[in-house]
Parts: sequence; structure tokens; C-alpha cells
Amino acid sequence: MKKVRIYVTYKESVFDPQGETITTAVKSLGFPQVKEINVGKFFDVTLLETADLDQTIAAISEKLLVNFNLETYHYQVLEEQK
Amino acid sequence: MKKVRIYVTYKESVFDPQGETITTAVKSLGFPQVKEINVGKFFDVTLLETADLDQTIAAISEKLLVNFNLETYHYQVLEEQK
Amino acid sequence: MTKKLTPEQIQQQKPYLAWGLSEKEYDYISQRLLGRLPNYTETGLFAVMWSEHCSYKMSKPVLREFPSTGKRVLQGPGEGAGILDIGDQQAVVFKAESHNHPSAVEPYEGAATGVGGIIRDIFSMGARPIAMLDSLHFGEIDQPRTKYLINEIVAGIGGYGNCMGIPTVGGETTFDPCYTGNPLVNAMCVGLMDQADMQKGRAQGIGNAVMYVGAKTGRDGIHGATFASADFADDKETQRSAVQVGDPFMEKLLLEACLELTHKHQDWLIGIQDMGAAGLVSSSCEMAAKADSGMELELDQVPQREPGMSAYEIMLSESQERMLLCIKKGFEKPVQDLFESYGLEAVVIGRVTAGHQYILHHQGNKVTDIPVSSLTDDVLEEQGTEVMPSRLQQAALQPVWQPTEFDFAATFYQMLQQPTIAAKTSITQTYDSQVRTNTVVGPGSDAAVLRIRRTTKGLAMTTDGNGRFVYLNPEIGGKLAVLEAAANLVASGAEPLGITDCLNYGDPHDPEVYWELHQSVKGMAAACRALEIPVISGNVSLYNETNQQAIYPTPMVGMVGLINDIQKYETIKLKNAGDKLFLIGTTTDDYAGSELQKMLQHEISGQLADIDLKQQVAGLQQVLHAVQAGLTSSVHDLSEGGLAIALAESTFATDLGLQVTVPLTDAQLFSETPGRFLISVAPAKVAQFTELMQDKALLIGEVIPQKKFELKTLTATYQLDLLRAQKLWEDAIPCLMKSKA
Amino acid sequence: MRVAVVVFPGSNCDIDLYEALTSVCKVEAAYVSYQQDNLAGFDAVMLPGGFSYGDYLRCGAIARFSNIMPAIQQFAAQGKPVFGTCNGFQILTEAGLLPGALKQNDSLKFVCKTVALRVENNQTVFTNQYQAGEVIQLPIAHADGSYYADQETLAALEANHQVVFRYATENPNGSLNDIAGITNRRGNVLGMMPHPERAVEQLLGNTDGLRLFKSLLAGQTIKEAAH
Ligand SMILES: Nc1ncnc2c1ncn2[C@@H]1O[C@H](COP(=O)(O)OP(=O)(O)O)[C@@H](O)[C@H]1O
Ligand SMILES: [Mg+2]
Repeated sequence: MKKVRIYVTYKESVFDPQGETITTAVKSLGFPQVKEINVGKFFDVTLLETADLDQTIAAISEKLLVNFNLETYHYQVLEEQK
Repeated sequence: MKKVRIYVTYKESVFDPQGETITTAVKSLGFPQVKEINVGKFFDVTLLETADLDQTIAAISEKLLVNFNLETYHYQVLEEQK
Repeated sequence: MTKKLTPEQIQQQKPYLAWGLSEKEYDYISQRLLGRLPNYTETGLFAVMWSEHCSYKMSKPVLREFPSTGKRVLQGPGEGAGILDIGDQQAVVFKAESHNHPSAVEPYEGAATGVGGIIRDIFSMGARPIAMLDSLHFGEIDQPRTKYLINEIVAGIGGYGNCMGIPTVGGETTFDPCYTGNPLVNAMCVGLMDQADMQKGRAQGIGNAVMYVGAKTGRDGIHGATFASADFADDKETQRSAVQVGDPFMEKLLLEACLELTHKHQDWLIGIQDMGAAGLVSSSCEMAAKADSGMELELDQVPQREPGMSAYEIMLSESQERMLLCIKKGFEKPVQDLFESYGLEAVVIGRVTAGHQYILHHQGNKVTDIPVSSLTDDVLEEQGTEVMPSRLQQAALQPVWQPTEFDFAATFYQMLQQPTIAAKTSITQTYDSQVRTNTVVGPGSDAAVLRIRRTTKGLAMTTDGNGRFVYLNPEIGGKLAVLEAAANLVASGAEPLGITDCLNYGDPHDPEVYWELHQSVKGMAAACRALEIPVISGNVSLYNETNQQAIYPTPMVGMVGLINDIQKYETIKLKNAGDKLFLIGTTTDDYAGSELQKMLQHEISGQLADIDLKQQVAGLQQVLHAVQAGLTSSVHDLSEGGLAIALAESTFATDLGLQVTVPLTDAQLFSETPGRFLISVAPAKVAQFTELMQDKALLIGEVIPQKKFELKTLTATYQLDLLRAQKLWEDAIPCLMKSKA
Repeated sequence: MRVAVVVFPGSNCDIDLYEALTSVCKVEAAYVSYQQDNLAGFDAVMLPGGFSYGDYLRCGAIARFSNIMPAIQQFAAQGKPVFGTCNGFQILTEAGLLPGALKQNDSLKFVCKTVALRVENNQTVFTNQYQAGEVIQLPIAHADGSYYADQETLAALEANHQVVFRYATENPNGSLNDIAGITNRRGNVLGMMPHPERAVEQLLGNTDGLRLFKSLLAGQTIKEAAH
């Protein structure tokens, strides 16, 4: 078994209202040292060992998990499991 | 400046209907090797260098970013910036 | 997980006390009902089934005072929801439910799962849910926690209802400091059905299957029911979470699948019930008890989300979006196939058996073997002790508060900004109030109105309750809650048909609280009898306290009415310049518990004037006749803020203004004397209208085409700025929510 | 004319479309399950609003893999009318039948209210009964209706007159260029966040959506007459 974490975020050019709202809220809570907060989501995919892990992850991301109009992604293999 | 990534996920026992629905969708798209997908979110916080980084991050998380009824978090310092 | 205790250890260590079962009850169960010591699982089942939340052991004697019969009643209290005949072989189904404690702890999911639960109650009767309403009571918007609660609770209600495609069409929202630590979140669902599709939650016929459908069972909400009945202390975080999470998508599938089953396959189905509080145990043993059947369940068959769940956990879990069915033997497979076509799991978990035992098997052991009725019918009723609260005894001796000199115009603008009076658009706009395209009048009028497709009829509905009045005088306050709901329906052109309620009170073991409960129910019951309408369903929420401080006693009334000719519905908005304005009902100096008193005094006090129910009902009937006869252009009942506020509200979102002369003092414009209406009437209909209203209609002015409000009272003349008034009214809650505490 | 109203798991405005077509416009319509794989016998396809798959992952992201989608793709490729409102619009963008994407509203909240829209293009099969530039009122009810496309795509949409409806007074969600509804290049696929099917009866207070359905019918008569 493998565990892969896929990170998805808005592209640079896309306005993220949530990030902005959170940044404002955090600052006004008394954390002026905070400059910016960006929000993203991640998917922890547990899957059977495959030879073509990279392709599989790319395929899942591109087909379903990521909308390329708005988003971009990268991933990281988390840990080896039995 | 520091950049810290705060990861927020559901606690173990909390039912995550979204994760379940996505898992089913991915499997049925022709990825039977996928066993499970869990969804989480992350916050990339850019903030001024502070002595008490740990406390600051904990305070922001506990006050705003994390709902302790359902969620738990951990964080990681991403990179050193000027 | 603690290691399971033996029956003897349970007897000695008394863990059941922490689960809410008293020593007296435990002894009664072991000595009288079972004749042996209950084991761990059985003790847990008793604890939860005998909680106030499931058994109504303290409130039952009081609830008997409600009238629950009538010529329209097809199903009274006792099932998932009550059902009323509305003619044409159709019926309306409704019930309300509180989710106060879960919402105080986890506001989004607490409110969302409250909505989910009440929707299941409606479709378990065979009805299609057509509308949601809510009743929300919060603390003052001056603390970050309150703002958080408001945002999350409102988002939870919308999140669930919107996704289900059930419009949220009405409700009420009030603000008082007593609700700060313990907000009230009551939700009401209304359904529509053909009478032929009526279902009941019963399991009968030896050998018939008990089937489980919907979401898997997890460890969420274990002891939710007893938790809902336990006094409330400041919450703590833990690593595990017992919070139930709603899945409205799953519930939408469940709704459609269950409606297909109940509408198209009645020959397969014996009974259906939702798994609400106390999950599998309450639904299964109630279904067996109602049919006087025995039941045997195989808990290993129950679909489980987590490994290693104990029998106790499986039975008590309050995982959401689950239903229990009793299916005729031989039809298990078609039922499975039907649910499968919606992507849902349906599993046989047991059978109806001969005799009257409730038997549970788990991992090869018989973990429970007790009489069905011992969980449901043998509960020891508890007669509460009652004492009139000392505050009321003292109040009788105190002088009555009367507003003295004040600046009328300034007070008028300030009153419009009181959050209880101010526009609730920032809340209602986050609810889909139109989906399914039947909403004729959505949020913002006195009552919501929905048309019934393919008929000429409509249904009007409202939720009302005013804790302040009940706090000052529970009996009169109870009457007022019912009358106010009726007035809202009548103003919309509907004949009241019946009510559901949520009774929100503090700890019933406090004799003063129990007295409040009893007195207010007495008042509500009297008003129902005067209106000749039944109480067909309801819900009791006790222990609404934070750190021993109880909320105002707050009964919520949900009322549904029938409009025979949907073209003749009415709203509060002025329609035409030139229409004459009438005030119906006499105005006296009633400031006890009024918004004016609260604003000026920062607290409420005084005594309520007694109410002549007969006269009130006669007044309502006259107004209803006028609306039904098509004589009115707009109708608005007077409630919080009195005549001044009603006048202003009826101009908002119109291009019209007012010219008004009233034989009242400045203060009386804010008096909250019940039983009054503001009605506008076209000049051509004035004669007919005044004749119908006899001497009750007082001409007070005219609708004018300019956006102006000219007001002449007994003491002075005022020019009020309606655009400013509307802006203040609209912006008040958004501003408070944004302001830094 | 016969219209297919596609029902996905979680669709909930399906009945609204169906009733607008059948009860109000007296057009023949049928519900078509997402599990079906063909649209034979239909002259138009409509994708309703709602929460397909609970809006999990992204609105419309999972629905677009339904069995029925290849048939819809083919139907659109043949130049036949395809319409999506609200979640239907989201599904059409996720499926690539329309460019761009719908993001969470800038307010981060669900919003249900009536908004003013300008009809920017009345030369489509869905809008020929409106005047160009006319301002109409239609209800919206969504949490994710903020239209986004990159600059190039936006420029192309504008140049080709694919923006059919634009928010006229207030932009309720943050949509770029105030976009409320667009067509594909060919003009036979329309997606819009507002709900015309909620505005077809005087009893419910608004009939500004009626002409969208009438437009479709008018187009049909013209075509049939030309045969
Ligand atoms: N939480 C809410 N949810 C839905 N509608 C609400 C809510 N709060 C208030 N409303 C709506 O706002 C309007 C005014 O409410 P309210 O002041 O309680 O009316 P009334 O005094 O006539 O009972 C009503 O149409 C009501 O349905
Ligand atoms: Mg009213």
C-alpha cells in the first residue's frame, strides 16, 4: 500500500475569497504579524502499490480531483506501508 | 518572514461523507487500486519572524482555523524567507 | 473503551447514574420489570430509552392537557409526525424538533442534523417534505461566540435544507441575553401527501423482516439522547468526537428511495420509521411496541463504519440518515434492489417474532433479552413538583412600568434597529426559499404561503413564540404564542388547522421551571381549544441552562393553515396609493415584555393583561372573512414594536408612503396589545369592509404615492423618513455582525 | 417538441424545470436518469439545478462522469439545444461543454434572491423572445456561482457574443465581467446561474423566465416551417 498526498490550490491568477476573508479575520483577532493566508485542500489517497504510480496519480488528479481552469496541483508520496 | 503550513483534518472517528463520495467516484472511474481517499485542507500562513512561532500558530489555529469538535491539526514550517 | 462490567459490578458501581438512570429506576427495572440484574448492554438501553428525551417521563402528564383530536386529525401525536386532512384525499403532515444542545456544542452540524432529523420524520409518514421553517433564539449580538453561533447555525440549517431541495420559507429569530450560552434551534418540516400513502412506524407479522437502510453506523452521538437531557456545563475538547455529521446528499437519496417504496410498493411494506434520538434501539423497540410484537435482531448484520463496535454502541449510535423498515417476508430482495438503484444499502438485520421479547444477538452472544414494553411503556412517569417562581410573586407587588417622555422619532429609528425587529434578510437570503416552485410568499411577510399544485388551494405556515411574555406570565404567554401564530396565518388569508410545538425550558426538577412548563402548556391548550385546533405533534427540550441559569421558558408554536382559494392570499405590503388604512383592535398601555421596554430598560418586567380568548378568536375570524372576501389590499398583524413598526414594515420594499392620524399617545404606538391588525383597503371596498368589521375597524389614514410617513398622534405631528428607516432596519443585523465586540 | 430533463443523484430543481415545461408551457417533457445512455427522441436537453453528488469535491465534478454525459456531448455536437441552470451550468463547465468554471461566491455564502440581468444576446435559440439589452429579473440560489475563465477565454466569449446574460445592477457572486450565463461557440449550449424555471407563473410573482422556454419553442416552429 502507498499513501500519496495530492495538494490542490487555486492558480496564482485566481482570486481566493476565502483566503482573503481568513487573512482579514486573523489580523483583526490580534495577529498583525500575519501577512497572508492562502487556503488549499489535499487528498490523501491510499492505494495499492503500482509500477506506474506517477501516471495513476496524474490521471486521478487530471480526470477528477483538479479543475485546470482554476486549480493546480502537486503531490508527495507520504510513507511506505505494508 | 516565515511560511507555515497548517494541515487540518477530521478527527479519526468523524464521518466524512465527502471523502466517501470521492472514493466511490474515483474507484468507479477505473481506479480499483485506490482503497481510500481522505480530504483535508491546509492554510499557508505567511508571517513575520517571531520568537513564539509555536504559540502564535497554535493560537491562530485554535481561535479560528480549526473546529475542535470535529477537526484536528498539525503544522510544518515550510521555508525560510527574507 | 472501558472493559464491560458484569451485572453485579453494575449494581455495585452504579455507572448508570452517569448515564442518567436513577437508582430508583434501576431498582424498579431489575426487581419489577426483569426479575434479574440487567447486563451492561441492557442497562445502557434502559438509560437511553428512559431518558426524558426519549420517554417524556416528566413532560407526559403536562402534555396530556393539549387537545389532540378533531375532525381533520388523521394522525395525532405518537408517530413520526401528525397528519391533518385538507380535503381532496390529501393531507398535510408536520412536526417540529429542537436541536438546542447539539447546536450549542457544534453549531453547524447540530443545526444541520436537526433539520435532517425532522425531514426524516416527515417522509417516514409517506409524505413529500415541501417546506422547512425554523425558530432561532440567540444571545445579544455583542460577543464573538454569539456571532459565531449565529453564522454557523444559520449556515447549518441552510446547508442541509438547500441541498435536500426543500425550501426554507419562514421562521423567527429573536435575541435576548438569556439565550447566550444556550441558543434555541427549533426546526419544523411540513409535508404533503395523498391520504392513501399514509404510513406508520410498526413492526408486525411473525417472520417479517426488519431492514436497515441508509448510512452506516458509527460511534457518533453515543448518548446523544441522554446528553440532550443532561444539564449543560461548559464544553471541553477531546481527541475523539461524538458529534454527528450530517450528509444531506445521502438523505436526499434516502428520501427519494423511501418515497418510491411508500408510494409504489405498499404491498411490500409493513412499517417505516426513522432512526432519530437513541438510534436503532428506539426505532426498533418502538416499532415492535406499537404493534405489540416481539423482535429479534442480529447486530452483526448492521452496516458499521468503524471496526470493533460493541452491541451497546451499535444500538445507541445516533449516526444520521438511517431508516428502519418492516418488510413482508419474501420481499427483502426487491427492497434491496430498489435501494440499490439509489446507491443505498438495505440490509435484513432481524425479524418480527412471536411473543413480546426484545432480543439482540451480537458476535454469537445473546446480549439482550427483555420485554419490548419495558423500554417503551413501563417507564416510571415522574410527576414534577411545581412552585410559582418567586419573581412572579414579587412582580405582583411592583408598580407597572410606563414609558415616560421620550423622543418619538429617535425611538422609532432606534426600535427598527433592534435585532429582534430588524430585517432578517441576511439570514433568510442564505436559505433557498423557492426550490420546487410552490412558494407564493417566502420569508418577510406574516406567514409563508405555498400553493398546492393541481388544486386551487394553498397552505400557510408560521413559527412563533415569545419567551419574554411567557417569562412574565407563563399561562398568558402560552396563550399569546398560539394566538400570535394564528394571527400570522389569518393575516395571510389562511384558516388555522393545527399546531406542532417545541417546548424549550430549563431543568424540570426545578419546581419553578416545572410550574412554568405546566402553566404555559395550560395557556397554549386553552388557546387551541378556543381556536378549535389540535396539537398533532411536538417536541420537548428541557435542561436548557448554562451554569444553572435557565433560558426564558420558550414554547415555540408551529402552525399550519389552509387557504381555499390561493388567488386570495394576502401579504403585509401596501399595494396602492389611495388605499385606506385601518387599525383593528383596541390599543392599551401594554409595555410589559415589549421591545420598547427591553430597549429602554434593558430588562423586562411587569404583568401581562389577561386575555379574553373568545373575543380574540372572534376578532381573528372577522379579519379572516375580510381577507377571504377579497376586501383587503394588505394585512399585517401587530407584534414586536406595535403599530409604529407595523406601519413602517408595510411600506418597506414598496414605493409607497403613509399619512396617519391616530388617537394614541406617542408611547402607545409601541404598545404590544395583542389581537391587533393593520389593514389597507381600496376605497371602493371600504364600505363593505367596515360593515363586516362592525365597530372594530378604526380608520387611521391613507396610503400615499410619496415615500413619506406623516404621523399625527394625540400629542404631536411627525415627518418620518422612510428611506432612512428602511436602511436602518435592513443594515442593523449585518452591522452588528460585523462590528468588533 | 420533446424535452429531456436529466436527473442526477442530488438534483433537486428537476421538478421545477419539468413543471415549467409541461404545466406552464404545455411542452412534452420526460425525466431522464443519469444512468441512461441515450437521448433518442428528444429535441432538447435540460440539466436542472440542485446539488448533484452533494456538491462534494466541486459542484458538478462527479456528475459529469455519469452514463448520460456522452449522449449529451453527442447531442450538443449535433447542434441541438442543451440548457443547464445552476448546478446544470456547473456540470456543463465541468464536462467541458462550456468554457470556464464556477467558483464559490465571493461572500462565501449561499444566496437566494432575485437579481437584475441584462439580455446581451437575443440571437440564440434560448433568447430570441427577449429584446437585446432588455433588463429582466430572475431568481438566483447558489453558493458557487462566481464565473471564472482566463483572460483569453473571456476575450473570446465577449468577441463571439457568447455572454448571453449579465448581472445588470449588482454582481451577487463575484463573476468576472458580471457573467450570469454563456453559450458555447456554436450557440446551442446555454449555461446560466439564474433560474428561469422559477419565474414562469404570475402566482409566484415573476414571469420573466417564461420567454426563455418560449424562445426554444419558437425556434422549433421556425425550423419545422422551413422543412
Ligand atoms: N430564522 C428565520 N428563518 C426563516 N425566516 C425567518 C427567520 N426569522 C425571521 N424570518 C421571517 O421574517 C419575517 C418576520 O419575522 P417575524 O418578525 O417573526 O414575524 P411575525 O412578527 O409576523 O411573526 C417572517 O416572514 C419570518 O418568516
Ligand atoms: Mg406577524
